[in-house]
Amino acid sequence: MPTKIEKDEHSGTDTTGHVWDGVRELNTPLPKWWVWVYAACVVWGFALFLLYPSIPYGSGYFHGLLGYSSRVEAMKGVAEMHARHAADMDRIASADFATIKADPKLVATAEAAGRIAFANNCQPCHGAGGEGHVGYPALGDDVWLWGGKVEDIAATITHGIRSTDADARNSQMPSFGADGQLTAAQIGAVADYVSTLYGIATPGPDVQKGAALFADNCAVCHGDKGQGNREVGAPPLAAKVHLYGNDRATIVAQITRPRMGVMPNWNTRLDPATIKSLALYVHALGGGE
Amino acid sequence: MVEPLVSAGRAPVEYNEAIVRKFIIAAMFWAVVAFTVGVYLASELSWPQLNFGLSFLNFGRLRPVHTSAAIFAFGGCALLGTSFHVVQRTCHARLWGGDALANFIFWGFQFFIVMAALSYVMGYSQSREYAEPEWHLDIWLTIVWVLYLLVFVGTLMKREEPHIYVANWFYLSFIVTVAMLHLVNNAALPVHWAGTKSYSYFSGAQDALVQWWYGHNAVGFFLTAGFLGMMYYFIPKAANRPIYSYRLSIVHFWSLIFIYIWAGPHHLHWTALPDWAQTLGMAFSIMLWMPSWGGMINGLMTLSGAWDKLRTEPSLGFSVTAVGFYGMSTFEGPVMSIRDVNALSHYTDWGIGHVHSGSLGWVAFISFGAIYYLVPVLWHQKALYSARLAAWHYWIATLGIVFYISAMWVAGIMEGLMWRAYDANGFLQYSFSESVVAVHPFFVIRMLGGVLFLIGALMMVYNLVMTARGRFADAAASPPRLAGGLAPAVGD
Amino acid sequence: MRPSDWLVGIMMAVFGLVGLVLVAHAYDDEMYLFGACLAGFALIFDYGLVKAHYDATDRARARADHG
Amino acid sequence: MFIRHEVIEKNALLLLVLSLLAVSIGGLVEIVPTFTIETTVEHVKGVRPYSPLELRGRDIYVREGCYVCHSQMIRALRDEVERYGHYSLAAESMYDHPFQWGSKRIGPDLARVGGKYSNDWHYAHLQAPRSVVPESLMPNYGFLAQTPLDYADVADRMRTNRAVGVPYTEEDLANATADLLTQANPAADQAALVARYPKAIAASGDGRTPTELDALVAYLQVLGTMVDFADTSEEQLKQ
Repeated sequence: MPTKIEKDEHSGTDTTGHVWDGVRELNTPLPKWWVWVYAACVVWGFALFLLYPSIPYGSGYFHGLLGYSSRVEAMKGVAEMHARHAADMDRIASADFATIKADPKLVATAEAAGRIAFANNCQPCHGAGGEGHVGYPALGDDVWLWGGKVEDIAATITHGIRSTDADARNSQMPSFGADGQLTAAQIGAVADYVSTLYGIATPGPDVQKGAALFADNCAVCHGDKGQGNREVGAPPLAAKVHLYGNDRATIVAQITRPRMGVMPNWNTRLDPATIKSLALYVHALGGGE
Repeated sequence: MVEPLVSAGRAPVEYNEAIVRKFIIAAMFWAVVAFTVGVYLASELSWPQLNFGLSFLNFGRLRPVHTSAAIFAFGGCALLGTSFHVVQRTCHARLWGGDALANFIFWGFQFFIVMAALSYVMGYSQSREYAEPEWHLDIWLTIVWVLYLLVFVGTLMKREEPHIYVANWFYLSFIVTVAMLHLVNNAALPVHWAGTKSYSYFSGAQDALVQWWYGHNAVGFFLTAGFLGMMYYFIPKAANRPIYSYRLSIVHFWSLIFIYIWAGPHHLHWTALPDWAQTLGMAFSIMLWMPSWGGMINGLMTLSGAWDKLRTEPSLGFSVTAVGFYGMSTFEGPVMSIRDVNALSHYTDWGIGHVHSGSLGWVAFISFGAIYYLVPVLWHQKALYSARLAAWHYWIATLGIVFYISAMWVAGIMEGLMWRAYDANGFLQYSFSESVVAVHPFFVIRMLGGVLFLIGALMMVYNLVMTARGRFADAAASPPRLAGGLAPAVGD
Repeated sequence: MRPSDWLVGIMMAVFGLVGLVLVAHAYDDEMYLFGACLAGFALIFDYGLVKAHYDATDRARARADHG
Repeated sequence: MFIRHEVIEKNALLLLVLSLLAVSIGGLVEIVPTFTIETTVEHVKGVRPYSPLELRGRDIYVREGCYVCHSQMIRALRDEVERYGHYSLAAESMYDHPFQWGSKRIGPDLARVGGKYSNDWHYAHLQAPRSVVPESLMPNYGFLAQTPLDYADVADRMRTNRAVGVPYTEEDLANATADLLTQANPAADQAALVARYPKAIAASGDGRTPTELDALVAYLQVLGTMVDFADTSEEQLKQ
């Protein structure tokens, strides 16, 4: 095609003379501002290469004039934030709970530390307000499986329950049904009795038989009146506590092949001061002793 | 309409318009699919019960259906179709390779899309974002894509114009770069030669770098270079004005394709990717700003002297707004690639907002503009069925985008700020779940924005179906507006 | 028929056979589905090629008759 | 300058070749050195290949697209280190084919979720997330508990991983199925498994038919637990 350079009437600029399907091009020079901003960005880019770790070569890379490392900076940032509460947290770690509670400043720090530690770590099981879920005890009520004193709570958090920690709180409820210690009928009777402890309105016909079986088999952990035993974390059934449900089928299932929850030991993830703060926070949720 | 400059002194070429028509129909179909799935996913994030516990409806499996349908099915069909249209017209040559080959590319591509979508919902995914299909589908796509490249280059080589038009530079770089990215990123070893599961050749940090080298340049070449090619043809055609600056075309083309490739690591700031790679990613992203804007300048300035056409040419409103969104998101991108900004924005909904201002505002709008222009041309109609309906589509869709991206900005920045907030004692202020609760209203707004965008697309489909069938809604009501506005080249 | 039509037709036939082999040896549901669809796709595509060819010859004959 | 561009503009193949050249450079300069610079993957102790059950669990994690909502990457930022634990190392995902660093957190980061919650919690949460976390947006994955795990080809999967660089031994491969069944059954003796795969946590399966859920939980429970940071020097963490 012959190329014919023309002047565009509107802009007064020459065209390049090419035409494709009726489309032409103007030969406008590059906009000045565009060139300058582009150049400035390139200068900025090369300044970054100079200052920060950048150009790679075979076995290494240019480390930059600032000696920057994002990993080092991150740990500095963590240290900086820790410095804001380090003094308080050190004292929380070393003092006993009575001393901590007597110092409003320490209580305030522990409250802040405990609140966020709870939200980030405990909430998924125990709920945002410690209300608990099926299988995970409520922390805001007055019933405690392993003790509601702040020291007890701290020990539970530290070592966990049936966790891999050597000092974990550990107990096993026998599988009365699966291991053949009780027959299905006997389990039904015990369930009827436990239902009365739970205050279910219409106890079944075998309550008396169940009570006797309970005394022989269950009372050693759950107490003769179902008052529970914190030494072994046996729930006080008389306080209407149930982790998995209070309907008869769930009770039967629990006696037959019990489900037993696991709480991780937090000593591998949280430092002692945070665990103590957490214990104070949980203690203050409502049911602390 | 006669276009004397094109055909002056040359035999008319019988273009392969059938293949372009097919791709345009497919593009509209997949657009509706992509937007519908998007709305459903947005609803799942607002009301998780909508997952129904069904494996194939779960967010994790459905999300790739949405992204693939939007990027590859809708965007891909729009790109393949317009590239076949543009390359024929600007080369004054019929598509190289024969109709059977062109049809194979069309049906082979549709086959890929359908099989990929089915494989996602069935639970076969290699979990590489925007490259989820497993190895057997990757091979199939490679075959289709290489033949596409062959047809495109073949047509360029038999062209009757001495120069290759700038739109074709962009289309060509898009096709060849996507081939390169696809082949490297999908390097994987199948467990069994007739089994679907494979394991990536790369692992860990290297794998992350390869994937985001791919992922970022899927944006850079599929969603940017390819659609710039589209812009470089349809804006000057619809506006009937020359391209603003040939020199800018050259400089921004080569800068764009050279620099874009480097920017991948900005998706991996502060991660276990070494700092040096992060610096490269950030610096090149900043340098990329002006090369990206070169396209915007060329697009917008082409309209100088023809702004009045916006009132009469329905397609132009979409194209111009698209270039505006393109300018905005190619500024936002470099900003978000600055490591300190990225520390806040990454992993939040800001990123989702950013990609949607690009994909809805730029990619979808520039495609809508091209499609509104093309349908009367390809079906040889004198005008659109209804310019008013197109105007309604424009405003409803624009409102949808505004809802979407502003909701995501607020949600994203809020998430970023909540995650990093410290209290006076130097303890973190919020738990993760508090940020989940906080963004809920914005997720609902985002869903509504998506609904608006979907409604607009349905209006477009109706409008274009009627156009293709030769109906005219408001021809009697306002004949001059329609007659004057559209400049489809009919019968050339 | 143009040579390129033949090439595409033969290519599709090969893909169809590959699809059948995949179905025969399929290791999982997805590969079974893919193989079967590939074979079906190839069959329909090649059928379309044949149809397009005869449609074109019919059109040419009709034109010749009228002309 | 613009005159010479005509040469490219008039030659489709030249345009093709030069474009390909222009787009090759960036990738080469960035990707190749991550293989040649030795510190890219830190030399820390403890990272091991996934046990057969964990690997199958990981396949399910990949299949279900968990990465679209959960990252596995604690960035080197102070708030992330405080919230999720020690920043992630490249070494911790060096046997991940493919990586699962993610790009969006609709849910929290999972890089160190291993051991944070009990098995029971994971089973309950995966099947019905809102039963334990009312705020959650996560879909219910109850169907995983209903689906028996297909483990017939687990050794093949491990062999494929070995071909792309994961150092499974012949012994690992020979014991693949046995190890998988052991880990899925909490009543089984875990000693031999743990000797091969330290810190492997038994899932809470019923001891008869391993389910996909058992595999997924086993995988989640090992995430981020392999490296002992108390035993790691700062020098080792320099990249």
